[in-house]
Amino acid sequence: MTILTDPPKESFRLSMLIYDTRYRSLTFQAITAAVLALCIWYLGNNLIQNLRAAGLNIAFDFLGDPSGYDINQRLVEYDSQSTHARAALVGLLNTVLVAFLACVTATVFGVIAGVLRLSNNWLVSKLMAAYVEIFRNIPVLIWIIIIFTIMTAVLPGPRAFRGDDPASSMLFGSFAFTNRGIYTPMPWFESGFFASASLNWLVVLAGLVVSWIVSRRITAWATAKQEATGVRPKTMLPVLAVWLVPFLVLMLVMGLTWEIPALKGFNFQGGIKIGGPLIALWFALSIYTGAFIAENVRAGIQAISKGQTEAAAALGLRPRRVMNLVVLPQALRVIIPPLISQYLNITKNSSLAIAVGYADITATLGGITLNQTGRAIESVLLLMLFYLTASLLISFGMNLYNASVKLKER
Amino acid sequence: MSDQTSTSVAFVAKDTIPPSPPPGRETGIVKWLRENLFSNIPNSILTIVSLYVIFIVLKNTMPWIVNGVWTTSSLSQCREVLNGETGACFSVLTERWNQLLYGFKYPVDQYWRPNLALLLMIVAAAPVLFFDLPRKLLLFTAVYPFLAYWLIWGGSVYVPLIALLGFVAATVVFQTFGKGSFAIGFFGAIVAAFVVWMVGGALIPETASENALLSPVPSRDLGGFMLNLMLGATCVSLSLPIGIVLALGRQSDMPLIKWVCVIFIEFVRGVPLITLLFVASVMLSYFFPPESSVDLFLRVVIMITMFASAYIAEVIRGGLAALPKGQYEAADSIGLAYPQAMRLIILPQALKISIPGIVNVAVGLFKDTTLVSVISMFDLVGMIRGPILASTEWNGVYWELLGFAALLFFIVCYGISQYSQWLERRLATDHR
Amino acid sequence: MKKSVILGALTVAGLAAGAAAAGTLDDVKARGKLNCGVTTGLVGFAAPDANGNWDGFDVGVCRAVAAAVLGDPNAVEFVPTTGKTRFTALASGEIDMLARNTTWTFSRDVDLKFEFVGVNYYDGQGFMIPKELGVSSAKELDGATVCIQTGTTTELNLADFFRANNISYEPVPIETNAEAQQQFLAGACDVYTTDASGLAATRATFENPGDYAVLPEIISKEPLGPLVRHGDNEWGDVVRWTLNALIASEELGVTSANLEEMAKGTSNPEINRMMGTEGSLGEMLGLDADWAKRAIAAGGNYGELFAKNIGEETPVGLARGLNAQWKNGGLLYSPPFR
Amino acid sequence: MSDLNYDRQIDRSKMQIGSEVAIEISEMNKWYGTFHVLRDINLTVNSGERIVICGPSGSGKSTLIRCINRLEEHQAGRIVVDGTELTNDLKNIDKIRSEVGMCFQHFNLFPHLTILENCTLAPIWVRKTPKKEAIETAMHYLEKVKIPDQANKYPGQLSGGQQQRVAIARSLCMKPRIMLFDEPTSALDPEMIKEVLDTMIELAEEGMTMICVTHEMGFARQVANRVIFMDEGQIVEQNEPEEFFNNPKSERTKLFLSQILGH
Repeated sequence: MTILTDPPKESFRLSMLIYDTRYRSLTFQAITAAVLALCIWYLGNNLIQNLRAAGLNIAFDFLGDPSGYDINQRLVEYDSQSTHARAALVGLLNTVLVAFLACVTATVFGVIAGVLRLSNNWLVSKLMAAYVEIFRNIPVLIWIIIIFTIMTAVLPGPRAFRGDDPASSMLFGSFAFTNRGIYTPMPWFESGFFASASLNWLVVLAGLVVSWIVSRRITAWATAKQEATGVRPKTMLPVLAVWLVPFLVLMLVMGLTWEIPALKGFNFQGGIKIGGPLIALWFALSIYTGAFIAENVRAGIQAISKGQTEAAAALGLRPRRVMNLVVLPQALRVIIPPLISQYLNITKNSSLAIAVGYADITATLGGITLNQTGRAIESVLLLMLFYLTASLLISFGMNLYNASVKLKER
Repeated sequence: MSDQTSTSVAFVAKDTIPPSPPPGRETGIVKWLRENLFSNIPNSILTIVSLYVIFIVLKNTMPWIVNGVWTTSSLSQCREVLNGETGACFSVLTERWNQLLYGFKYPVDQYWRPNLALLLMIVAAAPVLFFDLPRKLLLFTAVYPFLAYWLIWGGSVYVPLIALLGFVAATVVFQTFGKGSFAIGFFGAIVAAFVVWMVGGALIPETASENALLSPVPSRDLGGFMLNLMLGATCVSLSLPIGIVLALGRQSDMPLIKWVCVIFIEFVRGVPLITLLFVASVMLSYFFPPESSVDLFLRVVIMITMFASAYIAEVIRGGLAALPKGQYEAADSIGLAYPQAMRLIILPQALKISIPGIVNVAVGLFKDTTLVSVISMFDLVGMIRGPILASTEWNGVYWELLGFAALLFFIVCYGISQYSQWLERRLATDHR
Repeated sequence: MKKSVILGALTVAGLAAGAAAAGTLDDVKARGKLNCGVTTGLVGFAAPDANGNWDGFDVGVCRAVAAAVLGDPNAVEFVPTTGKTRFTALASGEIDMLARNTTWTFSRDVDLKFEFVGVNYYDGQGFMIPKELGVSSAKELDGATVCIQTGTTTELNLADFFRANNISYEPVPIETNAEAQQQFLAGACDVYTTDASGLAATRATFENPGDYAVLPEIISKEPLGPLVRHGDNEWGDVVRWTLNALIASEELGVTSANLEEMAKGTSNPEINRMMGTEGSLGEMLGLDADWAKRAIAAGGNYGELFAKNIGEETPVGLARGLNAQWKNGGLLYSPPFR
Repeated sequence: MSDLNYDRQIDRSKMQIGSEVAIEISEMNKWYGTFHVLRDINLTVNSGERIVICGPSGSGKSTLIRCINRLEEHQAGRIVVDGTELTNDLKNIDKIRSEVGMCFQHFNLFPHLTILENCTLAPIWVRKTPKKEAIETAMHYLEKVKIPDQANKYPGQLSGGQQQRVAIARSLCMKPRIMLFDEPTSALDPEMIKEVLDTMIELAEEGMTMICVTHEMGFARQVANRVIFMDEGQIVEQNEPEEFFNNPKSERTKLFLSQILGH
């Protein structure tokens, strides 16, 4: 080991702040910090002065006051005497609901359109190309309004179902498609194990979980059998039975009955109502984002080189197996990251709900609450905080996924 | 070949077989139909379903379009003309044409100004979009913003002129001193620009805008599709430099700068544009000095620019990451300082790779400018949802107006995205 | 006070209005334009016509103030506002006054720090239904779907009304009047509720107005009036007394037809004081003597404005009702010009 | 391409040419659209034959061998592989593909599967081999191509030469009777070419029927029993390697050989 001698002491010169690599970065960061602090101080000072001039303050206690307005779609208990915070919660859940539904259907639309666009059927692929181009190149706000207008104009109002010879009638006598929404029968249990409906549904859910576990067992058994003998037993029928039989038995025992919606007074009563604004927003977001997802899916499949398919075919794999074993596992890695960012876009675009009167968080907290209380700064801050949290959660999930499926390379 | 033992193997073609046309069933329309539409049963079903869908769509829209009425002055007159038949009332488009395009307040006799500005914008954008054009045209691109500002807002010509002079002074100073030390050139340029603006600003006569060549138009009077185009073009071009700075900042190895950029980008990308527009409409005023008020257009431009720059920063970051590491190392090894390396080596290449992505962001942003209708600005959608549908004459004309808006956006966005695809193909071959 | 050319340029271009803290009246005079916040479009009250000219009852008030202060009824910038943006626009100084059917309530006056200068229209929230539903009272609306224009007091009134009567309803909140109307006409809601004046104005644009009826119940008091920022009392006085001049002139029989004659001097001292031929009321307001005359000349007195924009002869077709002069059994009662 | 000299003695003793016909192609024609890409191809391959196909690029060599396992469809003529004619019948195609192995220029290993999984995929799903057995077979062939220790790595972690050897092992796991090679070495560096060619030679020594599109003339000379020269979609010349290289008959062959060997 050689003994290092200290470098000759340099006297500190001012120019070193810029030209010495040791200090240079510190200097720049100090300048940045100063500029940043100045900006924040300037903006904050303006804010304080303006608020003082207007006699306002920033406080969040308005959230505890009764909201005073009603919301037509609520997943939790709420009435006009509930607080503004509760109204925000109702909106938040509605946002989550429409975003979730739209993510599911947009994926379905996107996958179908993306795959069909690669079809060797000329007409179908051109039709899908037209779908993708038309929906991608027109603003989503216009789509939301157009689809809401279509719903309102094309579907009949409940009035049309009235009278001896109504202009419209219910599908199968139990589904009503109106411009206020779709009414479907609601299942309930006559002789359920519990008095509370939700407990009975929990029983059903538990049954489904058991079915799921058993079907997983069957699949595992089939895989084991295949590994041992090479032949994979056909599992479709048993799996179907495992899902259906317990479910049907449960339904029979608990006395499943359907509550059919019926026109009473002004509206259909009973059954499940899926509100018009929800449907319009849901459909518009799905079909708009579906066009983007279709492009991602197409790109993902095309990114898998033709050589992969050929190699698999040359090994004697049938097209369906080539898809399942070779193309899809690889394509998914390419498709899923942009897919997640489309999910992010759906969540953010769901804020356009106000254009159709859907009570999402932008409409409750950022709309009516803001209007009624005049607490603009507080409401908008909370609103941004919510979306930011949602986005960060989704991105976090995406990063975890990306890390887990990254192809190993040298 | 006489001494070959395996004569069965040896073979020499005596003559060249000329190419022949494929067998009959392999040509013409029959083959095309068989291969492309009816190759197997599922395909044939798909074809028939598609044909049915097309038929339904056409059946429902064609009579409506063909019967369209173009010359009445209100919806009730339309209904009279149609006399119960299906048909569109396109008269709303002809009658409110100007409002849809320019908003309802822009002076009618001044429409040539935005028109000219749009035309010049194409000229100004051309050298950026097509690399083959002479680089000298970029000079016009640099002047264009000031020219367009003057054309659209009118008022005193001194204002854009002095603003431009400030930038010219900054460039000159930077060119002179920037060679020696980047920092001196950079800060010198800023100081020079401000000096020019201060002095020039003081020299503008108070009454300059009153007897100006082009009458001043307040930004509140801008509207219609013109407003969408202006917001889109302004915000994208403003967000480019900011996006570049943010992207470089995010790559920086100085933690403070890096984290400031990361937080800004992730924050902006995490919230919907509409909340940022709420900020512009209900919150931002509180952040300006108490004695001044900044009008809605500028506030919206600030927020949309913030929004766009975060997205553009991410695209450019992708471009920077796509550059081979060797380029950075090569730039360092020939002794270029960081600003020089960025300006001369890295950015030109990274930006070129990023252009398709930037164009995509621009298209998305342009579509999103319709959201300003939610905060009571009368862009194309705002005009339709506001004054036109609220008017007595056209109350109830939805399809024609929404369809027109959709068509306009489609034409512009589809055009731009086709350009971006062309560019992508071209870049793909350039890089081979 | 020029900060830099940027701000200067923006000011020149109208992008930024350099509003000095001196007071709104001086600002408006210096600017030569009145920034008046109006609704984004409600026929009869404030709506731009095909040529982009604003017209309507609220617009008339803006023009009167502009005429009084600046001498030109056209020196107004109309700033369209939504329910959401109106208060911020006023608080931040983007507009000088708000003449957008805005209900005078305690919290807006006290908590939001605004000053209502008077009432230009006494309104109340009502319901409109298609006649074929056969409903004759709002109390029969149990279970109905109700369209409301969101962002106004109507939402709160509606909730209160149904709660008080212990009946249920389903609200459909809609952003713009045009869209609410579209929903209502298509039958997506049974009832449309908003201020009775708004209902009348909306019904006026229907293809078959006769198929729809406005229910007799008025469920709330909606005194609509112009408002200004708290604390700037000089400016508040100008707007308040311009409105009062419009109301008083109708009471005193001053119309745009006989205005010139009246301005020459009459036997009624109050008219003389208002017209500036006697006393110095204009000076006290910081305006000149002719201010009220110009305000009336801009669009006529209150009655004329009413008749021209929303009266029974117009498509909106509103009766004077509560908005008649106090002598005729209405609530319009201007304090004396003395 | 240079002649490679192998430091090992090639054992030709097992390279016996059988009498049964492995592949018979007669009057085969193929068009891409209107482009006539294969013209009147006649070719009979007996089992145990080692055929090298060469020719300028675009001459249809790859297309020809890709027709043999139906990666491309021919439009006229017949292709019979091991007594089974290639038609649109899926059963025939399946049968032929499971008997014909193929190696590609770009290896086409499945990047999301490990080396072992790459090799067991087809035996498990096509041949219905029990997994344990499939793994044993795979390891056997991986040992043969001398990379058993890489079995649990992913293709991206291997060098090009190793990847191509895995690709060969993957094909062999299906126990094919015929192997097709489509320019197996042209994407590789010189030192890796050798390891791949060694593997191919070993295969030849065991008597595998092989058709190989390659420009490795050293390999052709020493291993092939027949060399075919193609140009413009037709077979221009075919002969035993010695004769083919030393005494080409056709002008086009001479020109091609002079270009490829002449420096």
